[in-house]
Amino acid sequence: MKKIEAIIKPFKLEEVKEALADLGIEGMTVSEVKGFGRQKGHTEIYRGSEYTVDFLPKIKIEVVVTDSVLESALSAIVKSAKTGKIGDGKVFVSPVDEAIRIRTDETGDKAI
Amino acid sequence: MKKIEAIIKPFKLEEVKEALADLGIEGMTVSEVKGFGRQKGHTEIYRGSEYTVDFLPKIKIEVVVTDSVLESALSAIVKSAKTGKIGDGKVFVSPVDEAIRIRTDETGDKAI
Amino acid sequence: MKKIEAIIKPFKLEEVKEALADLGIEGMTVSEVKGFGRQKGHTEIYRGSEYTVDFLPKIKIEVVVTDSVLESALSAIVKSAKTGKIGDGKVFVSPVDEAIRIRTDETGDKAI
Amino acid sequence: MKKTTLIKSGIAALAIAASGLFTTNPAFAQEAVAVVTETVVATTTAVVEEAEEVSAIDKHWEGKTGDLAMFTVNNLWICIAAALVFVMHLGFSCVETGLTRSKNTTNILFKNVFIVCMGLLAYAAYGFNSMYPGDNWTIPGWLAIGSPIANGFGGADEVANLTAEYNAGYTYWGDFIFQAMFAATAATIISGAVAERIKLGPFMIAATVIVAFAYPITGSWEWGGGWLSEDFIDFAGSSLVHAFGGYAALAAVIVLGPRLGKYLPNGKVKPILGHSMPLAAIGVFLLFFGWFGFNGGSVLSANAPLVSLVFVTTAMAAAAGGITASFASWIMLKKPDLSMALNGILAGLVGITAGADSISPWASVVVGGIAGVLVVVSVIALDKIKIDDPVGAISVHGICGNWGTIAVGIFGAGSFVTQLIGTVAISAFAFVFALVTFLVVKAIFGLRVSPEEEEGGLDIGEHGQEAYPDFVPNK
Amino acid sequence: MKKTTLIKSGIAALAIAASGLFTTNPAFAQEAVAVVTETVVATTTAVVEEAEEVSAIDKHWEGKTGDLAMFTVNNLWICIAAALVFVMHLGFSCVETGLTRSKNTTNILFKNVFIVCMGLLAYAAYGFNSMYPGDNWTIPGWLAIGSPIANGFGGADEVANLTAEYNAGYTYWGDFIFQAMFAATAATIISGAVAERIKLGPFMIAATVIVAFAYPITGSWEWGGGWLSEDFIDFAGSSLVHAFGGYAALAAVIVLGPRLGKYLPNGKVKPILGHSMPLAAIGVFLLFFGWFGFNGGSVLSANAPLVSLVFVTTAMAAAAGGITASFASWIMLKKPDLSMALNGILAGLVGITAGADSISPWASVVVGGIAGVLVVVSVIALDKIKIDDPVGAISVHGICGNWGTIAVGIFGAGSFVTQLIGTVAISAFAFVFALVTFLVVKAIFGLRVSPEEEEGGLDIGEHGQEAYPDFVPNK
Amino acid sequence: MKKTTLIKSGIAALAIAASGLFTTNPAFAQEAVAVVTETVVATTTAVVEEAEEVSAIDKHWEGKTGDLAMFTVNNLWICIAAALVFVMHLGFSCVETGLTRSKNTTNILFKNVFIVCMGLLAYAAYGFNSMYPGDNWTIPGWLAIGSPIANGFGGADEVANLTAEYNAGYTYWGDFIFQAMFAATAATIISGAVAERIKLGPFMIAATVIVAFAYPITGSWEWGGGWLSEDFIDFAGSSLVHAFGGYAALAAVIVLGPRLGKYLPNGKVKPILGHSMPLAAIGVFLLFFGWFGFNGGSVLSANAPLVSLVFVTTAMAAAAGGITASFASWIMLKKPDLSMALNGILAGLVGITAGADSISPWASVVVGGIAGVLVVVSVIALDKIKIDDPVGAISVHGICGNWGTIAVGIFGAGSFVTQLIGTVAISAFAFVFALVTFLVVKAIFGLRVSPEEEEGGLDIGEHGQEAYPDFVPNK
Ligand SMILES: Nc1ncnc2c1ncn2[C@@H]1O[C@H](COP(=O)(O)OP(=O)(O)O)[C@@H](O)[C@H]1O
Ligand SMILES: Nc1ncnc2c1ncn2[C@@H]1O[C@H](COP(=O)(O)OP(=O)(O)O)[C@@H](O)[C@H]1O
Ligand SMILES: Nc1ncnc2c1ncn2[C@@H]1O[C@H](COP(=O)(O)OP(=O)(O)O)[C@@H](O)[C@H]1O
Repeated sequence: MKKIEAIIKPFKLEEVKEALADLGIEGMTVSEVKGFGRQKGHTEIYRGSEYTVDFLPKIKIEVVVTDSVLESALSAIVKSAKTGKIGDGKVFVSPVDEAIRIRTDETGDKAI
Repeated sequence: MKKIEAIIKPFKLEEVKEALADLGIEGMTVSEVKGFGRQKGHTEIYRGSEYTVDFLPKIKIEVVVTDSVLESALSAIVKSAKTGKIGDGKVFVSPVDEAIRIRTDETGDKAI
Repeated sequence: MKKIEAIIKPFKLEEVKEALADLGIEGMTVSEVKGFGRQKGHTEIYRGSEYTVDFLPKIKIEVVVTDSVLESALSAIVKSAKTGKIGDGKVFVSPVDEAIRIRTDETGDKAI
Repeated sequence: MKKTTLIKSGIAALAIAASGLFTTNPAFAQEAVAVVTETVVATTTAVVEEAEEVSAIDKHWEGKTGDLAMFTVNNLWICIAAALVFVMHLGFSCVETGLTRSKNTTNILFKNVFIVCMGLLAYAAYGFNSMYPGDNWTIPGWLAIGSPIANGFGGADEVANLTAEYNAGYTYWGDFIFQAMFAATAATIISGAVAERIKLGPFMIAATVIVAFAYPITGSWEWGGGWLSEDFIDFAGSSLVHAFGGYAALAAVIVLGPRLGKYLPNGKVKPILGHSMPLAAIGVFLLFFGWFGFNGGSVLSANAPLVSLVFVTTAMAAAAGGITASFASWIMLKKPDLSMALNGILAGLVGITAGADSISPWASVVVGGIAGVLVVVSVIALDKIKIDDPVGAISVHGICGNWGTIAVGIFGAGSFVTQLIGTVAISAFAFVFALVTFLVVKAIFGLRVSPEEEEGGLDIGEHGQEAYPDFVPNK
Repeated sequence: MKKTTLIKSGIAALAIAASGLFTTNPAFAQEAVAVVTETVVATTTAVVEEAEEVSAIDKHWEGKTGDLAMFTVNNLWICIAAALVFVMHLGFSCVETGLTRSKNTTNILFKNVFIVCMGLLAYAAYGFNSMYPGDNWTIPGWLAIGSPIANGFGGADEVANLTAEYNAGYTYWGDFIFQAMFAATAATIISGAVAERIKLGPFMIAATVIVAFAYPITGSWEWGGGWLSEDFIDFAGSSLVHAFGGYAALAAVIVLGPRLGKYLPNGKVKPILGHSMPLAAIGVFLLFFGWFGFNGGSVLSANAPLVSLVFVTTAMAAAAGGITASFASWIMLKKPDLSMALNGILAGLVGITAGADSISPWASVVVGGIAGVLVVVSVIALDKIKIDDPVGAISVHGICGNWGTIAVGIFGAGSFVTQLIGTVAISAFAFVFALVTFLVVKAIFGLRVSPEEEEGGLDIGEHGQEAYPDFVPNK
Repeated sequence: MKKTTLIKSGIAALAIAASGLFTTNPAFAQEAVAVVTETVVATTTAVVEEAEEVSAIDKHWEGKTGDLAMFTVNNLWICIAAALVFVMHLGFSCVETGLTRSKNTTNILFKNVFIVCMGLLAYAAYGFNSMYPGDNWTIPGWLAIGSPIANGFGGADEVANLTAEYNAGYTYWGDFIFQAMFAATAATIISGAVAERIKLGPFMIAATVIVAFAYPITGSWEWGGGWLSEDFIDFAGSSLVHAFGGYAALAAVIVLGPRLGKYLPNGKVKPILGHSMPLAAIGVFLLFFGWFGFNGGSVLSANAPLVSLVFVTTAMAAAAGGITASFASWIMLKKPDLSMALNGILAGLVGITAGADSISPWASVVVGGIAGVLVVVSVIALDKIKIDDPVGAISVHGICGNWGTIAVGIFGAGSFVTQLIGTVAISAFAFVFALVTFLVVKAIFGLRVSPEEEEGGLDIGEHGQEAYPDFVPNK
């Protein structure tokens, strides 16, 4: 079991979700985050003083998948989230030891 | 050390927190997320056009625990978060290598 | 590759970001969370009824780093986030298997 | 299925309210047009004739430019005051929305929009003529059956309705619009108290019944020349509008029960915080603003000494209520509670409403100041006895409405005993009528949303429409 | 580079609009002062002389205190009504902001602020005198070239402008301010329909051109004594203001295209939800409030029978529109849609505007009620043909403006055919003029922000200023 | 402990302000009632007698219906204008809330609620009679000690107070309520400038002292017949209200220091963004709306030529200020800054306030337009010298208040030198008085919240009440 965390551009959420759904991935969790990266923010002026908006709005998708679909999930995300422009975001994969479905107490791959 | 991530129904937060506190767990971090899962969203109409709200409001609880309390923490969460209805959410467990308490520089289990 | 998750006091974000930037760390993701810990909340009264605000506003910084900069990143965070007062927050380190830059498909350390 | 039945019932209720003169169901729009056409044509002809007959009105004023000017300024003030009272509905909407959770915001706004619209129509169709029956009492001094506003228009002699022959202070239309704006207020007060848990359809029906039938009854007792009109003094409605609304709200809350999770098994009260203090504050300021029309317009003319005195007593009582509630909450609750300060302003306003024209400015400070303390005590006390009123409507309008009425017997021109009798009678009637109405509606349709809907919020449950949907990825 | 050119053009346009009398470009402020000084000194002298000459006005009223009082109350009402119409601009701002996404909020507010300010100035500089040309028609009955307001002031005989010699209902200034507040409304209507995708600078130019030049033309046809002024009836502007704005908005939307992602390749419509229902509701209530000034002030005096009748018809139509739209959405869309109920109130208000003084109260309920259904149907229908109007401006102002005008031919004093001709002529002119204007502006400056900017929001793109920046760590 | 002392002091200050006539401390409510009763009974008797004596007023107007109508319309306008000025307090609340961070919202709203309430009471108790002393000067032309409003009521001859014998434009009460609404404005201006860091209790004390004692002093110089009343022209208070408030705010900000983190060690200015542009925009529109009462009411009658002229100049100056500030920020800061456009409208309004009745419309465009540029420059300049004013109050009210006053010496009927002397004297007095007040309050109670509280927000620190608590799980 692996957890995929994808930081993407907000307007790409719909596409990424569809791409994952197409793979039969039925669950994911989404949150609003602010990202700092190569896509440098922008300098703005408020009431005469300059400031830099370093952190740009991004969406974080978290999805836990079985090892078997990891690869296809990753490529689906990367493909659907790509615009080719700076700030497209990143995907991180990390190990998950266990998953439990609260409703049924199921664990392991069945719980995903 | 393990990190527990629990995605639960928002109104269950209070109960889950109490259940963890009863185990002597003194720290946790909570955030608002939107979840997509078996609990299919709902179809709504806005100004005449249909749309599906796929993502439902959920609460994510993150709590890092020592290996010794992992089991009891998991069952406390599952028990207190359960309603038996679809959309109850999931719990994921993943490894944590290190923890540091910023205030004191303590590390490891002492820092949790 | 490791993921550092730091839960800090909101007004420390700027300093922590600068400290990481000084190390050449170019990417991070930030979100608003609520924390529960030793820093007990506060008891307030609303329209005559007492209640406890258990969860205090915190900022979560997530940054994935190569193993080589892990130590320096950790100490930079701890140093810049510290006020010495209760509620300073915690830092957790966990393993990351893979990273992908969506824009370029680069993977591994190059993608961070 | 059930929903459709519900809607049909709502339409039926409205249709009855309109005495068959019009219908609001768009599905029947064509029929409606047909049904209405006859009446309309008749009244339209009347309008046209009026236009030609303008000379009759001119003749009426001939050589009396001073009187005409007085009549014109009087009537203008009644109209402007009506517009200010209208603003109070926006004030109520904001207060209610601000002091409740964001997941019920669309629902609260919808209810308020409905109440204003329905209130105006129902008052035209039935309330106005039954509240001011003239000699047409059904039970003399106690009850009159109204007739639609159209009667007053189509059939009437224009000079009699549109000049000082009708009233020195206003035309028939000025009279109607000012009173109609008041009418919906009672239901708006209920709306706040039952927020966050009541089913939309049943609320709409109950609110319609109360506004259309109950409000004009007590109204007629005092303002319509009924049994209270002799000695009882309720200038602008501390009892007739506010206590009426407050006690109807109390009945509704008793039938409905508290919000889930408000009163814990261990006997503790868990406050449910309002989601936007700016909205609550905007609402109170707008109510304060609108109250200048509510009280000032109740002079029923632009009479300079009285209108200006009423402006002063109204403002002073509001100010005093705001200050005493602030300090009361500061002392009793340790910290100055903005929501209490806001309730205090409203308490002062409700308190002075009965005696705004007969209480001296400094006495109005005392009346308002006491109201400000009363509201704080009352809000806390009601929570003790598990009466869950999210916005403090019962305390503000009910308790302070009683206080204000009685205060006229202490500081104003009224008799203590008469004032007491009047306010108790009005409050009791409102309570009983509302209790019966809500019990009946509950028996027929059910009154409360399911626990799931309550947890998820009525915005999704009743409307499928979040109030702040910006982070809702949807397709 | 380009931006600077743009700004310069904007300034140029404004400067022309002001006929060289003033300039708003701060860089030229000193020159401007110099340029203006002469005129100013002249007019100032006039003011001073007026002060001394007050006796002339006094003399005018000598022994006619009743007439003076009438004139005073009439003029006061026009002024207050102007202030109420001003509030409508706040109403529009709130509705537009509430029904769009938070990332475009600053931009929408800025556009509205600009429109009010520019509208007042442009109307003073050009519009007023070209809309009310008296005998100075360029093409008789069809077109007049205006002259700046200053003419009316500096050169005029004060008694003739500041007493009932000018008009029984108001002074020259009262006349101007009331009409000026109307003028900007047309552009505000457009602003809502083109929200979330139009470039700021080009919009400002197009809006200025339309308000300054197009609005007074159709206005002069009816209110200025032009070809429509004989039999056509448009009391307060269902056509001249609302349909005008609605059809100009339609042209703008056609030139501009829909928002990204609104109409999916599969033919489906993806709704883009408004971000704040409280803002939308506040806006509609304020519009309702302001409409008492819009319609009530259009009586052009404080005439008691008419003003009070207009208040009644206005309120009844709004209430009926709110109710029928609620039930229409409930039946057609399964759940009661707050945004439709709100649009319904506005529809009722627009609908009654043409006949508020000549339609009987119960007929006004029918007119408003039909408007409430019409707006729901129209909003849905426009989405079907991919006309993307985020706030429903075309339906509310265009369609219901037409309906309201025609309704005067059914329920009011007008002839059906004349009403139809009038509303079609005005709508068509507005549409064509706006179409040409937006096409020209598009050709010269471009009209639409880049897809990136649209995705990121115009607040950042055009203003570098988020509307709700609280979680923006910045240094 | 300390908090209790603080509250007691607050109460003491208020009690003094009220000259012992009433107290707002609910703990003492019973005593208060006792204390007040005597006065109240006396004045109540007066009210009753007045009611009986109405014939005296009737007699006064006998055979003068035209005059009565004029007096009635005049007085009505003063009352309505007072209500419009009241709306400005809501405007201020919204602007201040919108331009600051959400964690200080409850605190800002509470301060504004307090100021309005306290202002009305303090002005009644002391300010009114000391601002308009008639012949009762303590230091002739410079200082008068007031006496509570009750004097004016209980002891006075009603005919003299409630007819044109008092004033052709209003009754005693109309006079009072209009002036009282002005009074609190000064403190409201300060409130914005010191937002996000000042302790609540000390602010309340300082604000009370300034409103109760300082404002009437400068007010009496000009409007009360003092040393400035001969040649100096400040129609509605560019100096007496706005510059007064602006310079008092400047003193407060100097004593208080900037918000944490605003001025970085490296000399850079880090802007602290306001949390809600819609709130800021709503506030400015409401201020614009209320200003029609502020300036229009200052005609002190409904005089048709003057009221309508004032409406025009007010609107034109506001529009010009909005436009020039927009373009100034666009040119100087690269992008059009909404907060500057909003400040520009206010700047134009403040600028025209001194000469709204004596400056011609086109000159008012110049005055407003220059104010719009001035405010942009001033906001930037104040940040350069590290004067931290979150809402731009010092620039809008102070600088543009000065400009507006002087402008009367350029474009209006005034003399440049006299205007300069007047505005400098008033500003200097306000600055010094506020400086001393804030220094004394600081010495006794401390003025600034702890850095921890400032970081966490004053909502939690001072009130324990978040303004937007929806995602606060609480038990
Ligand atoms: N090392 C990292 N750890 C955590 N999040 C990161 C890291 N690097 C980038 N991110 C996230 O990814 C987003 C996109 O990164 P950026 O460098 O701007 O894009 P790109 O890689 O496409 O050029 C950032 O805004 C941030 O949220
Ligand atoms: N594979 C997954 N990865 C991440 N989050 C998931 C995953 N599956 C489910 N979730 C989260 O859990 C929530 C509940 O899942 P759902 O399938 O609706 O409930 P249940 O398992 O109780 O039927 C979802 O809304 C989503 O936030
Ligand atoms: N075991 C834990 N798991 C997850 N988050 C934690 C844990 N312990 C603490 N936290 C987070 O760290 C924050 C600071 O913890 P706290 O105990 O208050 O501070 P300190 O360690 O400085 O005394 C908490 O508010 C919470 O968000």
